[in-house]
Amino acid sequence: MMQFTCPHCGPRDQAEFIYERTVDAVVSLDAAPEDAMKTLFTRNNPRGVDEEIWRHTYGCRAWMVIARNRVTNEISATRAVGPEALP
Amino acid sequence: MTDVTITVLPAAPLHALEIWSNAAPVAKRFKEAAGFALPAIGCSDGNDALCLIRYEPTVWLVEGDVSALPGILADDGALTAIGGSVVRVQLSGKGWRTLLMEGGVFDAESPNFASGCSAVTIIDHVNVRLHVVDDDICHAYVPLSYSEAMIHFWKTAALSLTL
Amino acid sequence: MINFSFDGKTYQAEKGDTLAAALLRNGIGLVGRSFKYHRPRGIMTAGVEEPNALVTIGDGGRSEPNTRATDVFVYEGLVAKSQNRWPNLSFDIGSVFGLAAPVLSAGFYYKTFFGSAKRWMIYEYFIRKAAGLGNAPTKADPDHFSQRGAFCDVLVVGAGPAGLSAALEAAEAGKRVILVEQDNILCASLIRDGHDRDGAWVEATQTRIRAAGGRILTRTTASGYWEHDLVTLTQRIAEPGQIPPHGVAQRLWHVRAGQVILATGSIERPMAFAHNDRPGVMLSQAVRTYVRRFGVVPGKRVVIATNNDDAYKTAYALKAAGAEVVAVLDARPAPAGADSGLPVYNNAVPLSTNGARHCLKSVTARVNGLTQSWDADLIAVSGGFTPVVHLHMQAGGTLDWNDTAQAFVPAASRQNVTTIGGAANPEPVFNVVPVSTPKKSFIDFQNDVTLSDVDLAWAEGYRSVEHLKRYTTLGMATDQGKLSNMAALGRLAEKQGVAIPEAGLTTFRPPYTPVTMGLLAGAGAKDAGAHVRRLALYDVHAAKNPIWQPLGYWFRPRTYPMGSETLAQAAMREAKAVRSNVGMTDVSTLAKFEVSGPDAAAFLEIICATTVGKLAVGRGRYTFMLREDGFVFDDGTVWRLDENRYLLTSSTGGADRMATHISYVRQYLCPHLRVSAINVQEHYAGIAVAGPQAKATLAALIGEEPPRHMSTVPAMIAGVPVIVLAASYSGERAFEIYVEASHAGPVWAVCEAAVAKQGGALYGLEAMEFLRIEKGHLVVGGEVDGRMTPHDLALDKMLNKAGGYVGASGLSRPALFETGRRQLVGLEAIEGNIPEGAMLVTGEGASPQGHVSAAAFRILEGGSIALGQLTDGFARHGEELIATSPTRGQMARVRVVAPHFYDTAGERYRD
Amino acid sequence: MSQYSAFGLLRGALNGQKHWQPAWRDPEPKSHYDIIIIGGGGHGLATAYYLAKVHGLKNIAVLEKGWIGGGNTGRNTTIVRSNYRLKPLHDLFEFGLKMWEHLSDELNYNVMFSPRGAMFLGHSDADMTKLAERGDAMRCDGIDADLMTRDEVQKLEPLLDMSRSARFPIEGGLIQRRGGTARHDAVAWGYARGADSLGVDIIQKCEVTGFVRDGDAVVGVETTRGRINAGRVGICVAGHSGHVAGLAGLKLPVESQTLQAMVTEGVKPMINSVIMSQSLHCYISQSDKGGIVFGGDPDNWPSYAQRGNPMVMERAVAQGLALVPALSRLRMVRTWSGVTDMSFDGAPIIGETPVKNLFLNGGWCYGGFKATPASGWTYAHTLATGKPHALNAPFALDRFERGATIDETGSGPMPNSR
Repeated sequence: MMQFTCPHCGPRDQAEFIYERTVDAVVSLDAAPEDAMKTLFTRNNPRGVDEEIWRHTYGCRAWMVIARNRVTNEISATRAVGPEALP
Repeated sequence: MTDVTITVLPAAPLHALEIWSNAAPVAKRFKEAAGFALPAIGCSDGNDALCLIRYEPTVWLVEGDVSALPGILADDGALTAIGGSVVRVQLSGKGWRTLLMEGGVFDAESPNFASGCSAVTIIDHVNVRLHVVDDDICHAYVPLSYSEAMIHFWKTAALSLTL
Repeated sequence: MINFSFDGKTYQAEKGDTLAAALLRNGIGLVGRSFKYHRPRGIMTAGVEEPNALVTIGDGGRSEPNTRATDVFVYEGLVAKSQNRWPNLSFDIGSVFGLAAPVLSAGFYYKTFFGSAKRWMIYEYFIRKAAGLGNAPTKADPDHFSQRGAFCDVLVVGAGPAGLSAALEAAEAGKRVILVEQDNILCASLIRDGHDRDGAWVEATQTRIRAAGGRILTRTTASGYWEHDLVTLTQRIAEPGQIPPHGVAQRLWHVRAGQVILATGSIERPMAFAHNDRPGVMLSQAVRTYVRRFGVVPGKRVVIATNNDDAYKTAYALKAAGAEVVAVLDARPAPAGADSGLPVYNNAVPLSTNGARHCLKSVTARVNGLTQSWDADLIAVSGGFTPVVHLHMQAGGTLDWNDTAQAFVPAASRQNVTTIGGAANPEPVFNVVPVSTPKKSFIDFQNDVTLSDVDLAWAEGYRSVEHLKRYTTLGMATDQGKLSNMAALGRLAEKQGVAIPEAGLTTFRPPYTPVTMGLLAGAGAKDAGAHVRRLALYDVHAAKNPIWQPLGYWFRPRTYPMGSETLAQAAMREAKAVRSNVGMTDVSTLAKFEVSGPDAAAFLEIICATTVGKLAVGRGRYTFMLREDGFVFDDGTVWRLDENRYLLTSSTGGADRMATHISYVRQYLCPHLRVSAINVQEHYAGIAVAGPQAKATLAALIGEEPPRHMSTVPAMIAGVPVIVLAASYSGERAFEIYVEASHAGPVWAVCEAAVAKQGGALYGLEAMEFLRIEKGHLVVGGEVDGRMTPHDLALDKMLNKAGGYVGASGLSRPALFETGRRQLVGLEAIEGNIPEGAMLVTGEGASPQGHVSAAAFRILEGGSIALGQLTDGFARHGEELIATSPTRGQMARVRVVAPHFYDTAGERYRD
Repeated sequence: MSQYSAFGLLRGALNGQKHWQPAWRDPEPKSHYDIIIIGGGGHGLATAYYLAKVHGLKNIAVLEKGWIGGGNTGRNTTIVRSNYRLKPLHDLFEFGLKMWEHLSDELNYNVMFSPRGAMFLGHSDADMTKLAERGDAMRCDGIDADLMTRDEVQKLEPLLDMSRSARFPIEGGLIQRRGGTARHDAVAWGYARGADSLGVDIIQKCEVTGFVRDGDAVVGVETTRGRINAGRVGICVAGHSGHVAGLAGLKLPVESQTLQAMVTEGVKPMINSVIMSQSLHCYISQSDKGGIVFGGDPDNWPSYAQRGNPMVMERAVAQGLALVPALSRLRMVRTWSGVTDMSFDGAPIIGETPVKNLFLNGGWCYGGFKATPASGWTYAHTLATGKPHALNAPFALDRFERGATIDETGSGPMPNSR
């Protein structure tokens, strides 16, 4: 059970978060069909750091990108995504 | 036995206020009209007539009279009624912090989680919004469908809190 | 005095005794039987590493098999039973396995018992019966288990002198401190060893820690070290088998620590010599613990075998307690204890023990190359010390080899953890290579693994340490190798001709000591962690005694039987009421989203695969949603309530998934849109009123002309504002009334009265299912099974031609348009009733070409009908097939038809 | 290879079991093999065995990074069954199940396949219909499946909570009587011993670090023990497929996730079959040593950490205890976890890759162990002939971009929603 630092709420238990997908798997709405399927159906899946999208589902419900090492679980960066918000 | 009492508060009109654009001007308009600022995330502000608790980056939970808000929001946000989906539970007495640690993953025992603070977390599989009213009272906003289970859990846990 | 029983006989214990201490106090040396050979075993240790003295404690649903007698404190009425023996502990038939030991070598079972799988199961039956240790309870557990979260700056594991001091320092520095100790007292080692720090110091230090806000938990074991400095603690509130206060037996703590200090000490090692598993062979520090802490002297004539200084303290303690130390066998060449007044032999290692009637009688040793024996009833052994590095390793740490201690000690860690005290600095020892006969020299006592088993595994090529472990079962007993791993590593290194650190290590995995399953389950043991979701109108329904039906975590009324009606009769009556008059049902669980803002329509045209933008205010329409891969994953309706405000409904079962999807698209893909999409699933309770008389019923309720089909109006019912949607799932003219859940009761009551006045009925999910099947409406989880495209479901004509919706790209893939895809069809029985879930085949023995996704009967006319998926089904209308269910012995002859059986023209929606 | 038998053990009793030879050799890698299999797990070793046994190929190597059977072969819950709803899946797994029934004799190594029955419990009428549908699909394709009444379930597993007031009341079940459990390590060791005796080189502590290319074809591998040339190379490293395929520049429809399992202290027999559930996600069986083996959902986030986490474990235990309350006072003695290849439709991938001479066997999600013989057989066929066997043809890598996914649960391309 990891601990993530939510850009909005601070350090919170992983139990409050749900993993969505990696950033390399985001299919943008305007992608060409072939690119979209390539994006949807392949992953870098590195044995190392990757950028993952998590949602603080049971917290502030915001989405974020977390750079995490899949072997050590070390988190090197977290950034908020989503609509601009007041501080 | 420990010092915590679990009380269901009567249903109240609650709204979700969301701002999608021009947040700073909206905040300015709000402060001018309401007399207090839109609270930061993890905080609440307000008075007996109108209280806002911010649980999300762009959404505030509003308790009280919302009649002035649509005018303030104009085309930069919306107000949506959500009161039916929530049961408000009051946890009173010194033991509320310990009670919230039962089945919990949020640090409700932290001295930083003080009066006027808010947080959303998961307790015994239930998504609960918390609002510290004062050192002896915490309000929990529990999803209606899970409220029966949550209250039962709290009442059972309260019996063995000091063991 | 405290009364307890062991194998049916009552004994007395002193306050503070462990069961092991109490058994020794009563002269009981034989406590258990080993796993494989059923060898007689006694008490070897005084701690959680005990491999031998396993007993079942307690009665009924509270009984705990395999409890270490060294890890349970006696309470009044404690009931203990020995295990893995028949008919009794001192005479155990199973000990014949010991006679067969030469055949039952490591891994013997891989080399025999051939033949068919069925034949193996016969052998297996006997192997299973002989294996296992205690018996599991057969009753449900009467107690509860608590789970609690906690946060601290410093977590100190182990309240020996080092841990206690560290906790004090941190607490008085203003940090939030938790100190845990698996024993029921702090600093028990001070009592065992004697020290300038005494009980008063322990008491005063505890008081200061508590005064500084620190939390001290005894009978609490740090059992798992997980990610990001999360440590799980298991706290015994009651002892095993004991009736707990408030019914809470144990508590599981999830502690997130800023820093973890491990002061976990070390575990003494046994030595390998023949018959080193006999009752009467005990670890040296354990002997000292029984003498000094419990006042029990486990032997009168004692041999000490050691490779270090520590065991001399045991000799002194025994002497002081009146026992005779007949020999101190010191493996070291130098005369370390020459002036000790003890009979010390250097260059001396034990070779074997002899015994009779499960008692130790004598010890034989090799002293300076010569064999010598002593009569003795106890041998206290110290083979050195193994630091408890489990948590350090679980945290992802590495180890260094400390040659003087012949032990691994903690090195680097990637988490915020440090090790202090004996666990970091074990006592120096002299390395002893076992010299005695390997066959009877046990290293894993519980699993009966000997040095010769290690040798055999090596000879057969199982040379990696993991292969060795798995082939011999070494380290896989309830003690997980706490006593055995180092001995095995030593042997392996010797075979490999390398130093121990190069021989490799098996992984340290949680838990440190075994954890009660009920504790892991916590409150979830009662409901699988899946709380029932309760309808806003639960009480209203419950008063009518419906048959309930689970739907996800919800429970919804399936039917409301009257009198002696069966489920099927009640559901058919309810469905007929809808077809011929008016019915009413609770549809509150449907997913609902209120979507507002200038970009609401644009947003909905991304979520929905159908057009939304052209919808006029006050109008609604059917819609469906695609996954990114182009398959239909949900459907529902979309309503334009106001210029910039829409209501989107979708399926109950997909509600959470849809909420996430909507949030992802809104927040991640379209952060620029001026839209707010709020989940109002639970805000609104929903009541559907359907049937030819629905319009009249509703008109009376709202006092105005009800909206036409697929229109919506705001209205008042019972003085409560509601939203009325004219939508139909049943195929009849129908309305859905949405009301804020907290006011749903009065609205339901008024509606129910109005329906009753019309002579209508309440209906549940079963009738709803009949109605929608007859009408040919889809259900998510049924026809919409995640493998069907809009084309497969004949929804393609509704697709938004402009594209732009989620899933449009996925739909472009070639295989989705090849022949051979399953397609939605209707099925009409020619003969027999169509079984739901049955396979569609062309004849007996043919592989299925589809299946029945939902089956029902025509409500007014009768006759078995169904919806199904059939390979290339669109082109097969009129074909005859068999719907067969071999598992139920049911079969029907069916004709493939269009998937609509009722009012195909939709005339009943028109006024 | 010395033949294993009861007689051999008796003979050993007289000589101190000293006559046994190593179960497999420890050869130095040669400079060239006709076929190299990367990964010495059950699947890789089985593939090598069938390449030698069935296809008569002799110059084969299995390269293993660590010790054979050390990946998911040695970390699963040992369940063997073929009770899948979709035809390509149940055909493949059934082919394997038939092989399991004779595997001990085939290998002269007791893999302890114990067909004690694999049972899915149903907790509602809707569950029972879904189970019937699955059973009917199997039965129509000649695979055994039987619906069970409540009474039959209770008779088989008396410790299940059969009360009507249970949160997930038991309405019945679907049993595949030929399903059961096997001894996981023995499968790897048995195939290794068999393959070795047919001349296959099993090379441990030999990690593949890269591929040797000649134009668009793979012609060998770089390893920690030097370059080894090969005619064909088969990747067989489920859990790490993404990593190894990545060395050849391939991106796969696979995400690696942790799947954990656990075992309790041993107790006398209490669970007779393999208990699974249509509504809950836990698997319960009892090992021959007496431990109750428990498995649950994968972690649902990517990981190569080979370490479990308490949240997922506690959820699986809660579900198990809701079904079998008598497990409450047993103690969990060990947890472990494996890294699984979660494919994007839940089904395995066996076949060609876009790179010439390079083949892939992976994407087994959490269901690979039971497929070991079938996986080895079909992959051996594919590697020997360059073309898929009829049974693995539907499991081609290109099915994702084509739209021909085999989605048993219908939950789509996100492995975490499976």
